[in-house]
Amino acid sequence: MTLMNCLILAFLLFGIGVWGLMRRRHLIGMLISIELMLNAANINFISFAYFSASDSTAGALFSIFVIAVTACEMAIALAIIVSMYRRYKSLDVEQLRDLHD
Amino acid sequence: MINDVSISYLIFLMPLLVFAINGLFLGRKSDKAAAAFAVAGNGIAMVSALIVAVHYFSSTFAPQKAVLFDFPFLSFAENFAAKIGLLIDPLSVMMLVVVTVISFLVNIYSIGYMRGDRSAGRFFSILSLFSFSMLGLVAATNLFQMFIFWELVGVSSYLLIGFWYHKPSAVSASKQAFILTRFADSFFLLGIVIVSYVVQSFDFFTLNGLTLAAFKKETIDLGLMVVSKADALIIGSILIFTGGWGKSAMFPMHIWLPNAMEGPTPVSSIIHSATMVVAGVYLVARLFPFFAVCGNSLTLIMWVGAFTMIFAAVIACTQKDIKRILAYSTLSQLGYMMFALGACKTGDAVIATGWTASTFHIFTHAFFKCALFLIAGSLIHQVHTNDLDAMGGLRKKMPLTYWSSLICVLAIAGIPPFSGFFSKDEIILAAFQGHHYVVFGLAILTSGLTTFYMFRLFFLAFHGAPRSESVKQGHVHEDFFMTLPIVILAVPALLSGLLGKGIFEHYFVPGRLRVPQLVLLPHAEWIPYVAVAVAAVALLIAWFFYASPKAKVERALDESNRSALYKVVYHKFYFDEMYYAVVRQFVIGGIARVARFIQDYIIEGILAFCIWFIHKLGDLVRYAQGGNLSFYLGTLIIGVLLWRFLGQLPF
Amino acid sequence: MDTLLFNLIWILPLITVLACAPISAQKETLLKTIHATSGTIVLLLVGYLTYRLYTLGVDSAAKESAPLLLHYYMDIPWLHMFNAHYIVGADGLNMFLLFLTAVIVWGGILVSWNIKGNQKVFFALIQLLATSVYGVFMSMDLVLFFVFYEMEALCMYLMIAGYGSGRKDYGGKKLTLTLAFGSSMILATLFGLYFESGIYSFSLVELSKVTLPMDFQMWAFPLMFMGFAVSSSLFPFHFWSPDGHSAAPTAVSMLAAGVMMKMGAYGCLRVAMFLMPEAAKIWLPYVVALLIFNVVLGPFIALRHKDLKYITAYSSISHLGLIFLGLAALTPVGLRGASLQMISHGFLTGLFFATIGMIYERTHTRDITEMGGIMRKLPFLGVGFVIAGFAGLGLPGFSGFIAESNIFIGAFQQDSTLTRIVTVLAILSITTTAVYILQTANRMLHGNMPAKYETLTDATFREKLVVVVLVLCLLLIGVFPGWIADMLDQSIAPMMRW
Amino acid sequence: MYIPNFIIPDLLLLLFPFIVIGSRLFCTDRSKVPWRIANIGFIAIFVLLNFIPLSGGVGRFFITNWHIDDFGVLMREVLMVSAILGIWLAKDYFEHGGDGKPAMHQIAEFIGTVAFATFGGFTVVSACDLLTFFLGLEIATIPMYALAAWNKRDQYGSEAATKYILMGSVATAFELFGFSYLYGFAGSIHFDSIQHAVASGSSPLLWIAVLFLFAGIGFKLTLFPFYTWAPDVYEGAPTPVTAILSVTSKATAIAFLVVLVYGPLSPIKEQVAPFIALLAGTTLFVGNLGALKQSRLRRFMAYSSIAQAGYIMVALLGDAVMGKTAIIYYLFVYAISNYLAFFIFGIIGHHREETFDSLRGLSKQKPTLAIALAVAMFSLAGIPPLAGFFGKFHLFFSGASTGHYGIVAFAVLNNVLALYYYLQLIKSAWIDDTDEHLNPLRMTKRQRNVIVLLTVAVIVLGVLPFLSDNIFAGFTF
Repeated sequence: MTLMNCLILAFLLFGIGVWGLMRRRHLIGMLISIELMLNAANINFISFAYFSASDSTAGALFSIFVIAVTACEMAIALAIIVSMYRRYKSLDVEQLRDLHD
Repeated sequence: MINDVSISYLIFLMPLLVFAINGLFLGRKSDKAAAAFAVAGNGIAMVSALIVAVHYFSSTFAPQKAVLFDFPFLSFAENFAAKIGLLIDPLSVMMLVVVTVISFLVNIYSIGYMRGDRSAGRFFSILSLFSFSMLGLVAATNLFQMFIFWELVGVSSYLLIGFWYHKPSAVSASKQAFILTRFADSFFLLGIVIVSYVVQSFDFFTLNGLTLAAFKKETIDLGLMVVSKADALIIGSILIFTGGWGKSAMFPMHIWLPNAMEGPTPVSSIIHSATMVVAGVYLVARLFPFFAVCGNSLTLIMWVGAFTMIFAAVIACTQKDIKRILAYSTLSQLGYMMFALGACKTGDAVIATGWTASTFHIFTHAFFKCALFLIAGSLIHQVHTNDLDAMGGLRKKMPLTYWSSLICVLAIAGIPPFSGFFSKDEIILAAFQGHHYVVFGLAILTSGLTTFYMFRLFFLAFHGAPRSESVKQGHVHEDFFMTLPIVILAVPALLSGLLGKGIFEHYFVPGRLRVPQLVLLPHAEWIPYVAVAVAAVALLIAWFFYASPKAKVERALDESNRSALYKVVYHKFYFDEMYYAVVRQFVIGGIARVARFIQDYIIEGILAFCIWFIHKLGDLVRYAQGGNLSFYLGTLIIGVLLWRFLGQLPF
Repeated sequence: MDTLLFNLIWILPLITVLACAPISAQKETLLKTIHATSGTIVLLLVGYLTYRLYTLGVDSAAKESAPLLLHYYMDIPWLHMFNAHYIVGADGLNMFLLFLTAVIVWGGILVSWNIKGNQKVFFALIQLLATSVYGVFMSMDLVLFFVFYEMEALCMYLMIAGYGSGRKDYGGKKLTLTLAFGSSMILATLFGLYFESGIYSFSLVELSKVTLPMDFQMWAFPLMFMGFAVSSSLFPFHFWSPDGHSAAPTAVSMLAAGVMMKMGAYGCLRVAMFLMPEAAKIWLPYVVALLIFNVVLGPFIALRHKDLKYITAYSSISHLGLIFLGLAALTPVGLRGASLQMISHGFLTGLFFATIGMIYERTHTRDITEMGGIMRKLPFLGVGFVIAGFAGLGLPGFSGFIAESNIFIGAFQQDSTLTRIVTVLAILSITTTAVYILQTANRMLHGNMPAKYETLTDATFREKLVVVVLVLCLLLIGVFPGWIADMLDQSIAPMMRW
Repeated sequence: MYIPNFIIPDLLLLLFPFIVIGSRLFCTDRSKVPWRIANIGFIAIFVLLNFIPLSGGVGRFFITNWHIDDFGVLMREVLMVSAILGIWLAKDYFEHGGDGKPAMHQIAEFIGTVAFATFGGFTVVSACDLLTFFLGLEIATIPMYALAAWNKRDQYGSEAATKYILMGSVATAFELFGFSYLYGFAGSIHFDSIQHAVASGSSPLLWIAVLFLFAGIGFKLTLFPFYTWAPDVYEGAPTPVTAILSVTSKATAIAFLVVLVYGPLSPIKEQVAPFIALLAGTTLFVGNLGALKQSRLRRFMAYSSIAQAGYIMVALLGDAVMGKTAIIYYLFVYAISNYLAFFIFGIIGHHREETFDSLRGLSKQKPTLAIALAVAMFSLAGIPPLAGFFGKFHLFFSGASTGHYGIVAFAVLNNVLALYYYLQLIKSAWIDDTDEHLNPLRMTKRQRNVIVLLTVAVIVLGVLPFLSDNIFAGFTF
């Protein structure tokens, strides 16, 4: 278990997140993909902090903050999605076509 | 030498004053006042011109050149400046007198002629502008001044020919006159630019003193070709002559002159006698030594003149419009003057008989041609038509006019002792002395033709039975203001030859000209007899056809069963039509179409394409904004990859 | 004292606008009177200053403005960030151009007396336009210069859009955008000037003391020259002017053709050629080739047009081509001719558009084929138009002839083959000019008059005043060119740096 | 030097939302109290900011990571201006609109959210480590999501908000990813140490970090091709929110870039420069192209603001002093011109739908409004003597100062394109004649005053030297 492995893991996670983002048509699914990407970043922080970083507390601290921030971000996201669900009675992104050129 | 210059100012100031005052104020108020003022002004100008002339010729100073005044106008470099001045030498003094006298008389005539015309005031004002411009041209001390007044002459002729601007024919005639002369002037200007660039001066003294030898060495790039400065001078001289070519309506730029008959008759008479058309001849005469040194440009001038002479005379024989006949006769006479100047060149030597003769002919021709036009004018005024068909039998009705026109006709026909004889004789002599025998023959022939068509006109107009109602009913009478100038002019038409000959022989001495290798040749005594004999024969023919008891005037006049040749001649060799077709439609129209095409389709097209292209790009961008969230998210990823590869990031 | 007055020239119009701001738009007469008065005052002011400058002569020019011989010189720090100063001053050239502007503005105000629409805004815009033009002709600092130079785009479009006729939007956009395109080219090079000169200054005077690196000049000069040339409608950037003019109201046409199009040529001379003489020497002989379109084909295009304003626009194009011919000559006479042409063509085309506008107000058409014989009903305007025409075809006695003869003689002294060819063509093309001008005058004024024009009335006093003043200006230069030529020579001499 | 009182405005602003929102406990929805408090408070903070001497003094607080330099102060001023104008603009939407009913509700919360977003901006400019930096960015962004969705009932609003937050979170993820690599590369989150690390040598890690950082911030700054959310969100969100988005969030984002580029990444600025130039060029070009054929006002403004972002990027090519000066100055004038435009659109939008056609015949009905519109548009297009021109002049000047004439020339030529579509707008106001189907326009006193004030500001700010001089004087380092 080396730094490189962790980085690769994180990168894969990030990639999966991106892929899911592309593939998903369901808003909640997309939110989860985004979560994956954010957590990939977290893994990076942790692993850098654990293996290489000179000031290792910062990484850990960072990841905790990230979790917090992500939480409220998601809260707002869900709120918005709920309000949107009221309109469309579904969570399919394909319906979000009213605003366009 | 004249010691008070102030008089000479008057010559120019008065007409200018008349122009200004009449044009701005008097013209609108009352025609009578305008007319009176015009006559007075031009009278003063004439008197002062005569005074200057008398002073000059009586002074021992004559015939040297002198510059009475020379105001700086515009300076281009050290001692390379354009000036406005008055040059005094026999030639210019003669012209000053001629111009002022003629314009004075024409002004008097116009009182009668323009009576009752709505805008007589405007007429008088422009007429004075006309004579002012011509005077300025005559007095020019340098090419630049000459060009300035040259243009002014052109524009005032435009205004006068198109005076009746509601007549479309008049308007188009004036336009044609202006544009054709303008066309020639553009070459004139080019010539001035080239010559002044080479010589670094506009001054006639400098130009007339030139020798090409100094300019052989350096070369000059004329755009299309690189030539030595000497050749550039020769080209320049020809270009300058082109100005005169157009102004004097030499073939093929002659067509505007007959058409200019659309203007009021006084205008025609002043144009033809003193102010406009002789300007070309005057230009060549003024720059004669310059032309003389400039290679063969004189020979060109000679041939142009000679051809125009015969060409116009032939046409004149067939015309019926009285004013057109006179117009073509003017062309032919101008041809005389031109070729007389040209004929001075024999090989490298230069004989100056032609120069004297030409200037002399300007002098004599002015009077009788002016008179003839005024006569034509009064005939038209009485008969209300230009057509010879409708005239005839006017001898009884208008005796004074009759006799004075007889004098003038004899004068132009070159019958001694009338003025025309002396000058024309000199010219023919010049041709002979210059060993230009072809031109010599043509000249003799043309003098015969001249006599023929002038007497044809004379007989048809005055003799025979009246052919028009107004003559029959006898409304015809002689208007005082219109007859007076005619009678006055008849006198110089008769005498100016006899008296003038002496003056010209003495003062217009070729020796005074600064011309290289000037040779003097003896007279050929037999020439006058030949000329007169030919003229007499022509006179008899004319009499036989149109005046003799058994002449079939009607048959001579009717147009049917004419030979094709006659028709061609009668239609002036279809020159107007050709001009219209070729120049108007093909050249100007063609280039204009092409230019418009380039503008409207090529340039605007490219512009439109650019705009279209930008808009297409815009549509592309907007097309991406489909509103599809997945696609938007995709752009984030694409963006990262894109910049990874395009961003020139070093990894 | 004079210096303060000098600054008033561009401040006064602004003050007028501010003074009129509170007045309600209903009080039209009051507003117009105020604007007319201020226009007159500025005109008198400029006239006085011109006279002063003439009497003072060269030797009293400001020392610190060397090598230029500037009077009324004033230098105040302005924007420290890029060391831009408020530098104004004038030599003969500027002064005459200012005078021209003053006359045209004054005329424009009088001509558009009863224009349709919100007059308050319109006259305010005219004054702003005037400010910008005055500013251009007096500012000696490039930032200041550019600010004034591009200001006009702001007013032009609004005036054309709000008060024009015909294809307003198209014409206005074409004009504004093309001009903006030109000025953006200039702007791009301004930065280059600042940084490449190594002295980090925008002051013309300072910049003229250093020689810019050659490789910079080689790309900067054409960019800047063409940028300026755009507004003087040099081929291939001439396309804006016909459509723009035809869409614009009379006053705007007068200002645009009379003054604004000179700003470009002035910039070419005062900025591009003055600061980058070495490159100018190399490039200009080739620029001449473009003039074949302007000078030779322009008149022919005018020949094929029926709309008075198009005809005039193309005549302006050809006349402005002559300015560039004079510039490209790179000889004192040529430059003097170019400057004279700027001034003379200003008055000339001002007169043209003024008369056309007045005639259009009466006949409600600009199509010459629909007119005819109106000389009988409108003698004054007819004569005015004919005079403009004659001045346009370079009749001696009017300023046009003086300018053209200077340009021709000057251009012929430049012995590059191309220049020679173009000069010869230009001289020969005076015929074409005559053709279209006479054709226009004849079709419009002469011949038979349609019955519908029987009711036309001739010019009012106000209009007559404008026409007379413009004609007098034309005559003044045409008959007494000497003193103007001298003053121009003095101001051109320091700019002969090649 | 240690100057604690520099922190006062920040603390006030931090307290502020709680006060305003808290005031709702004691007063009704309709009451004016929160609005008054907000108004006074914001202006007070702005005034306080002006007392901080621009002398490069730096104070350190809390976890020693809060530093206030003069760039920070000026950015704060920009943000405050934006906030003040924003709530002024929003005010009318909380009163009865065209149809009698208010368009938006809960002004107190609205103001509070705006205050939070502004505070986020404050945080970004005073951060000196990645964490604070990240937090600041989030504090600035998350309220924006809420604001975009302010009208729960509004269908477009919720769609816009959804798009915004989804893409926003992804962008955050990118950015965070970038941060993580940067941390990995430097081994520390402190800017100083990062700077040292970068100076000592670069590695792929660093460049991946840079790439992701630019991607993430490119989203907020609407750089090409990350701008795709902007048109939709700008159009969907309520007008005042759009205005705040286009100024505050852009200002925050550009501040972020400035801090980054002139801070930690300054050693490799030379290598990044071409990348920045490329971003700038593509962005402003695409933004201009997109705006060419728009018919709806706010979408149009979206594209124009995209282009503006591109122009701002040009300034980043210059060195620190010029770049910062130019950006600050430009943000000032951009904020003013933009808000002027949005105020006018607000008035239009109150009575008509926000399209070009609603502007028809404006010059006939409301000349003042038409002139103000023209001024705003010309200022945005960068026509002298309006402030916008001098702003752009600063930007290009800064870009050219390091010899990037190519991109400068390209940007300058794009101005013509920009002018074209701004003219489209002016055309419909000045040329097209009115049709009577349009409802008449009414202006409240406040609106008129604000519009006049802003118009005058746009006209004089550029010409009067004091503004740019003060900013310039500020940068003594």
